Amino acid sequence: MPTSRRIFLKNAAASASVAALPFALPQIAFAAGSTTLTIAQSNDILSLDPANHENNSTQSALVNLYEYLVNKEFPNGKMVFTPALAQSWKQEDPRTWVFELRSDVRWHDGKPFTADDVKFTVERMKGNPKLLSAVEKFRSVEKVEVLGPHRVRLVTSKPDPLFLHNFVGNGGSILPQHAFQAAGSEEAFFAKPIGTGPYRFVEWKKADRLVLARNPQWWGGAPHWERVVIRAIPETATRVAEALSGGVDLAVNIPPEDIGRLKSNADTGIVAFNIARNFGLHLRTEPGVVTHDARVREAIDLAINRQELADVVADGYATATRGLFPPEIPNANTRLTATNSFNPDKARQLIQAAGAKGAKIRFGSPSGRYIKDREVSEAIVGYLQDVGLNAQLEVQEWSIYNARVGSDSHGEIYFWGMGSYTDASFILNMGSLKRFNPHWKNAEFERLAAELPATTGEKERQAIIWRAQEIITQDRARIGVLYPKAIYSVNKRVQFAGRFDEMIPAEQVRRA
Amino acid sequence: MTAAPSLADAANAPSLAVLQTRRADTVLRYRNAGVTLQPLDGGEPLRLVRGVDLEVQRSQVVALVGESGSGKTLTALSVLGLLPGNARFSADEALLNGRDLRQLGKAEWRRLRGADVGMVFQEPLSSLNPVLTIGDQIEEVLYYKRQLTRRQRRAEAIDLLARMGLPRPAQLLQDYPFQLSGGMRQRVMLAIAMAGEPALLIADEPTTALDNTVQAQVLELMVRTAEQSDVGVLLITHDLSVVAQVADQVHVMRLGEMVESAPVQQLFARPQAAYTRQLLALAPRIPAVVRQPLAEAGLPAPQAAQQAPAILQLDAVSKYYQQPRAWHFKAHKHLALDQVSFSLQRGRTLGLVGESGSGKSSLARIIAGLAQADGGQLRFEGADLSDPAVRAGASIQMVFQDPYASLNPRMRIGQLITEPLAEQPGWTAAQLRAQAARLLEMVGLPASALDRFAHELSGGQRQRVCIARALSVKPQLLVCDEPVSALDVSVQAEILALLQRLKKDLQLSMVFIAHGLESVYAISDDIVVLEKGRVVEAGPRDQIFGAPRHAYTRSLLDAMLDIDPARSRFKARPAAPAGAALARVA
Amino acid sequence: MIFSALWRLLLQAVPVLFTVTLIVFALVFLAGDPTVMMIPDQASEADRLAMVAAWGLDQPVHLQYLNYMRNLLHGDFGTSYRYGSSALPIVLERLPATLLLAAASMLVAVLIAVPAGMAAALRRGSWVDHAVSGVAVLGKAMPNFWVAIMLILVFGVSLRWLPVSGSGTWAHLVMPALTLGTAFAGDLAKLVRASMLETLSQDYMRTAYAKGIPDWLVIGKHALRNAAIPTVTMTSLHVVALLGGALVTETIFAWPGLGQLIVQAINTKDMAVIQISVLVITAMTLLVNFLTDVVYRLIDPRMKL
Amino acid sequence: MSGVVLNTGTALQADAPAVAAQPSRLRHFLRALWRSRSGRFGALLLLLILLATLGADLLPLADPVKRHLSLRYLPPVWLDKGQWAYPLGTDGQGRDMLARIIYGARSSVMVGLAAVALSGAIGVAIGVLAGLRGGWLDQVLMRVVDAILAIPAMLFMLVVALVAGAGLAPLIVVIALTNWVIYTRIARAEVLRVKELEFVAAARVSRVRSSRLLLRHILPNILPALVVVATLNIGTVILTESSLSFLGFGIQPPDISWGQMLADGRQQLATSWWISTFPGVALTATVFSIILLGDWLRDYLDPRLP
Repeated sequence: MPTSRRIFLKNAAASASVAALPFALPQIAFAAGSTTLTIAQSNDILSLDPANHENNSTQSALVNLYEYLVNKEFPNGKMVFTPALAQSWKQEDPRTWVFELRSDVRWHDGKPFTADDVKFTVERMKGNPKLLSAVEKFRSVEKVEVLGPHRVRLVTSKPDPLFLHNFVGNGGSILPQHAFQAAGSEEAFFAKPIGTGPYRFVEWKKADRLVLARNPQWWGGAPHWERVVIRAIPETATRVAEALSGGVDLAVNIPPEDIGRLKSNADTGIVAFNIARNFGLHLRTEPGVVTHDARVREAIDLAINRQELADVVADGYATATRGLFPPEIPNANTRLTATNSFNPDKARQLIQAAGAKGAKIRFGSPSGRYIKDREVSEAIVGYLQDVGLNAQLEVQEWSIYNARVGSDSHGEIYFWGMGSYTDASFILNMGSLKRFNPHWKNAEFERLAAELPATTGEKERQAIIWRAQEIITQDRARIGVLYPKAIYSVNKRVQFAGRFDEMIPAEQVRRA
Repeated sequence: MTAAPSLADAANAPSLAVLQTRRADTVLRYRNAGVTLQPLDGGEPLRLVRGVDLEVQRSQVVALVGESGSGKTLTALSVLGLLPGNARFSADEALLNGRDLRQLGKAEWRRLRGADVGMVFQEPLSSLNPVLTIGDQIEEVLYYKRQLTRRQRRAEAIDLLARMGLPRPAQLLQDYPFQLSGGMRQRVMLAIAMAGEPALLIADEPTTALDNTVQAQVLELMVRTAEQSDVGVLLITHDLSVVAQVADQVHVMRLGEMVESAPVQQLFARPQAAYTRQLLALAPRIPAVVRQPLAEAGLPAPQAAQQAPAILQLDAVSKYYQQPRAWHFKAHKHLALDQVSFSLQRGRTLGLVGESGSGKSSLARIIAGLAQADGGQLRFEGADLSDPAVRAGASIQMVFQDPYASLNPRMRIGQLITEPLAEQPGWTAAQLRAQAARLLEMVGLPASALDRFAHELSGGQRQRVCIARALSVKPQLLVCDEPVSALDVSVQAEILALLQRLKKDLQLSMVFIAHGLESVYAISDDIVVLEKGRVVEAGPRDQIFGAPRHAYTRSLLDAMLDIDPARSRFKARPAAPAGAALARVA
Repeated sequence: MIFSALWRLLLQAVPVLFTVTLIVFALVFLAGDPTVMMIPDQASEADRLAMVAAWGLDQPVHLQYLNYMRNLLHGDFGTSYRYGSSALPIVLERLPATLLLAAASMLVAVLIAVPAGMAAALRRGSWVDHAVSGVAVLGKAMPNFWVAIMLILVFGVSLRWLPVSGSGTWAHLVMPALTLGTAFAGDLAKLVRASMLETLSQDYMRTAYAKGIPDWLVIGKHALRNAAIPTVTMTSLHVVALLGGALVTETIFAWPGLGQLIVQAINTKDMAVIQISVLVITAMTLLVNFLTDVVYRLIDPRMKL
Repeated sequence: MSGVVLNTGTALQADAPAVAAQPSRLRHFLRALWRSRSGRFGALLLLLILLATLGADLLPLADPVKRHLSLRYLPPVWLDKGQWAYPLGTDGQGRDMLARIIYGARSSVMVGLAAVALSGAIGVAIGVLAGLRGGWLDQVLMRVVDAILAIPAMLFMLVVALVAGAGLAPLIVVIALTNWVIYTRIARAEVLRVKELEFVAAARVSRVRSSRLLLRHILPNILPALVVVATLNIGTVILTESSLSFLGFGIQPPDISWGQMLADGRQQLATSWWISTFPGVALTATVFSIILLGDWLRDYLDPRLP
């Protein structure tokens, strides 16, 4: 009890000092000519702890502060791992990996980066089940052995074909062991965190901005920007207005209808690029509902004009598909395309045959969670009505919607976007599938799911994963609809192409 | 006048001397003055006041008398230029202190107010700014009207308050109006009005909101101030006894017109206009003969109480009021009734007398069953009223003070009257309606009133409806709580007469409460005098009025103002022609 | 006197705050399992259950509440699901921005509404009166966020006079304060007008005029002070509403105040943050009410503390 | 000012039994309404809106939910590229704005009326109960009311919405559950006031049944204050719906509401201004007329309210 009171007092004091911060004199910092890069995100940064958030945009900011052992790159639409803090790595046997670390890396406080930090990062995750990344990262790791200051060996409990994925993305950022010990508590460390990245921490004002400054000691050379400011602007209209007025250099999540405005504005342009996301529909398959009949499910699949959705509803900023993963994702089944999938006449016949004409179909959709999600849903409902189904849209605010999916209380169809995954084996993860489609059962699929963990050969793995995607699509437990693109507004004074993983490393944004 | 109050003596002596030495100096003269109102919603202009001739001299008290709607207040406001924005003033002549009121600009009006004319309003609490100190409210006049320095202002304010007979004047400057009693507030108002050393003081019903004993003091102060400071007073009132006591000249107004103007004694002795005669005839009064102590007058001593059965008997009834003090666990207890005992015989009327705060109304509510006694016992025809069954069977009804508030504005008169009956089984709608018409007839209203709402009736008509409602269940006991004090004089008389008649016709027993002793005298057989929740004296009417034993009763009676100019306690006057004004109402 | 008033405040605050915790806890509990929002898609049901257990959400609801209250009384205000850190500082560090915005918008409203309302009352029935009343009603009738976006488009994008969003300088404060202030100014002007008219019709105003003192004194001293009482009440109600109610405006202008935090906390069912926010706001509300009483006492000697 | 009171009927003979007839209450009401400029304006505008709402099905309107993906972002007819078939233009899915605005009025007005009716019913029932009963029940109820009032309304609504969900019916519940406390407060205060009035005392002396006392004497007399508050509240609720729509908790498709159109169209305010401006104008006009009418009603019914 005394401790907790002290914590309370300390907290109170901290906030009092925030209150005392004087407000600076008015100055409108327009970016031109400045060495500051300002990025507008649509989400608040949730945490400076890279292992305790499940938020892509948070990580896209943190990649400037912390670094991974390896990076994922997508040259020519194919994923490869590239060296980062690890110079090289090799697999000694199916269960043992050895990383050679860079020796010229220093933390922001000047202390050298060593193998102990890798061991610390992995073991921290395994020791704290409350960390959100704990459900996905380092689960197969059995032990970490420090072989030298810049060499570390990791042993897994069983062969893990996705092992390297552990070292990229949320939870993969390497944290400094010494600084944690010096800070005394995790909270104290993350109040003023240090990493090895090109930019070091200056200030984080929640819901407002994360300010980073150049780390001149960075192993990759002097970073490009003096300062990086990452702002949270949840309201799209405001974000677009900031981009137009030059208040920010880069703005994410631009709706297609604003593209014209941004393009015609003298200072701004846009970039659009593929990302690791897909939109699909989950269909109920259990007895007692109208979509239990496979013909009805097929009719639904055939009724959707995906090309029109991509070209008109999404203004061309999406790719029509029946697939479950964009082709950049390892083991994505590229045979599942939308070509010739639209056939309303056949859909009508199937519905006639199934006796489902006029059947009521409740179609759940979120609103504003994904770009154009509700508009896509409204269009799909229209297609379903066109082929004789009495489809009814049920739009819900995201948190309510999410809870409905979680409690299996949605209607016959619901809309769900997926993203940021390791590879297409994700679909065979029965755990997550049970959450999203708890009543669907397929013997072959279950057999494949059981076989996969024991399968190590690249070819064999691919065969299983491709087949699994086919089964789901044939059964229409989930049917792919669109691969959306990301649209960023980019001020003409900077250049940025956008990344498939939606990270925004400031080093890849250059002055024009 | 044998029982002249001591406070008047001091005032009388100098006033005579002053009157003889001062010249008759006219401060206000109106000839053919009128006020026209343009209704806000754009109807026909209304001539609210017309043909008013007025003249006020220094040191003279001129009374403007009339009932509500007579235009007396508008006339007074016109002197200050404070008529409502949509009202127009016109006159052949309108002079205040030599200045023509018809041609004043805004700034001139402002200069005139306070300096040439001061005004005292009826309700002293609402007329004083609640959020400013007394000192502030006086001193701003001293600053703007007399350009006194800060120190002079303070000294002068203290002096003014002292002259108004207020204790501890220096401390009073720091006080707020809500901290003062009603009489003190009116003294403060007078101080404010006098602060600018005006030539004319206008007093609009200055004592109507005050208790009788306080009223006498304030009137006395006003008369003395007028004489000492040599100001003319324009007194607006509806109360003829006040007029008789303090006025020199009287103007009677009715429906915006001046009905009669005369020196006070002439008016009371030989009223010319029919309206004046009616007013004088209807004013309740107590025969002079009663005010003589019984023994002296040679009347027989009152007989012992008759042995008629008591319909209502109170035995040591007490009532506390819990003043909930916010967030204190114990509420403050305030004793409203302290061991009140009396009994009322069947067929008689008991008058409850006392000043505000004496517990009269609490007692009425307890008798009527609206409140519970905290101690003691009430018996109705011998049965304990605290027994719910007895209470339910007791035929007690009540008539309230405010006929505007005691009728549900959303019900028709017919429904209202028979509502108590509708609770009883066996009445059809047609029977109820017929009964309602009968009841209306009984109180002197036409059956056409059945389908009206209360707001469509005048105050007197409403009070008749209230009485009809009370009578609908054929009560044996009628509790009347100030039934006439909200009404105009003439209407008061009619309602009192109605009650008298009904009492006789229906053999009602009555508990009658009023702060106007005249109306209590007019209707009561027995009197109970209450002071601060205690019975100080009880007995037959003539005994109480004629030979009061308790000092409090005496002070109440002494505070009554004679409706006879010759008996003024404030003004020395030659004797009136004998017996002229002593018509009895009762 | 001030101590008894504070004691009263405390006596009033405790049951209210307790009821508030109960209501909010019940509602958030009824809203369902927060872990659904937290875990990644690839997590299995077992993972989710492990998380449920780790947060103690598997206990019966009344035990969860008792636990929460026990921790609360011991100064532990819970941990945010969303931020993964202690909830109290997360909420408290948002307070300054919210208070600043509330104060600024109140200032805007008072500066607009008091002169406008007074002018309307003093010139009752004139074009000034009609104009003030019309604009006041119009200001109230327009949705806040629409006004906000129009302001951004005009002053931020077209004219580029003001920064579009964010916080840090006085310039950032202007548009959000205008948005909130003008919305409230309409209501306030109507109230100032009404209470001014009410005051003007009082007997003591007639007394004041009868004194022949200058008009500005009659209005400025005698009338304004009395008319100020309802104005203070409404202004304090407005401040109270803003403490947690500027959700929309804060979101549009990316103003890092409590409102935004609350919207996000509600969207993620972040129980600890919702609870603390509501508690803090409720406490502030009670405090504002108390301060209002103090101001009353200063204006009106009849009021008792 | 007392002198202005025109009571010409109280002189001597006027108290004699002659009772003047007055026009019926409805006519008096309508006449007073017509005389007030703002009252008349508000009433007529509102009448127009209500007629359009009720008669929407009779009007030759396009289907408000029918999408024409080839006719997206059509401007209003008086602008370049405008079409007579879509007088107010189309939205991002090629739906007719005019039809959507007229049909959208239904949800907005419906939410306003239903939420106010529901919260009024709950609030008045509880307020009357608390005011009449007093004692501990009053204390407990008032503490709950205090607690809910201490939570900012919008915040409370969002928390309730988490449970109730979004959409027309849940929205009405959400608003009602937050809103009822206003009515409780007023109803209780009014009951306490009316309870002390002499006509209630008179009825009690006559041993009028308590149900009759409530229905005949108390309820009708607390009604004016409540009607005024409720009228103004309808406007507030309609605005609230738009704020909730902005935050994602409002009325959801396929139902249409102004708040939803306004919130959705805000993204296109700079590019296709008509998508959110017309619903905004409709909403503002409706709330405007409701407030005008409410203000007038207050003056007419209940001059005591501020």
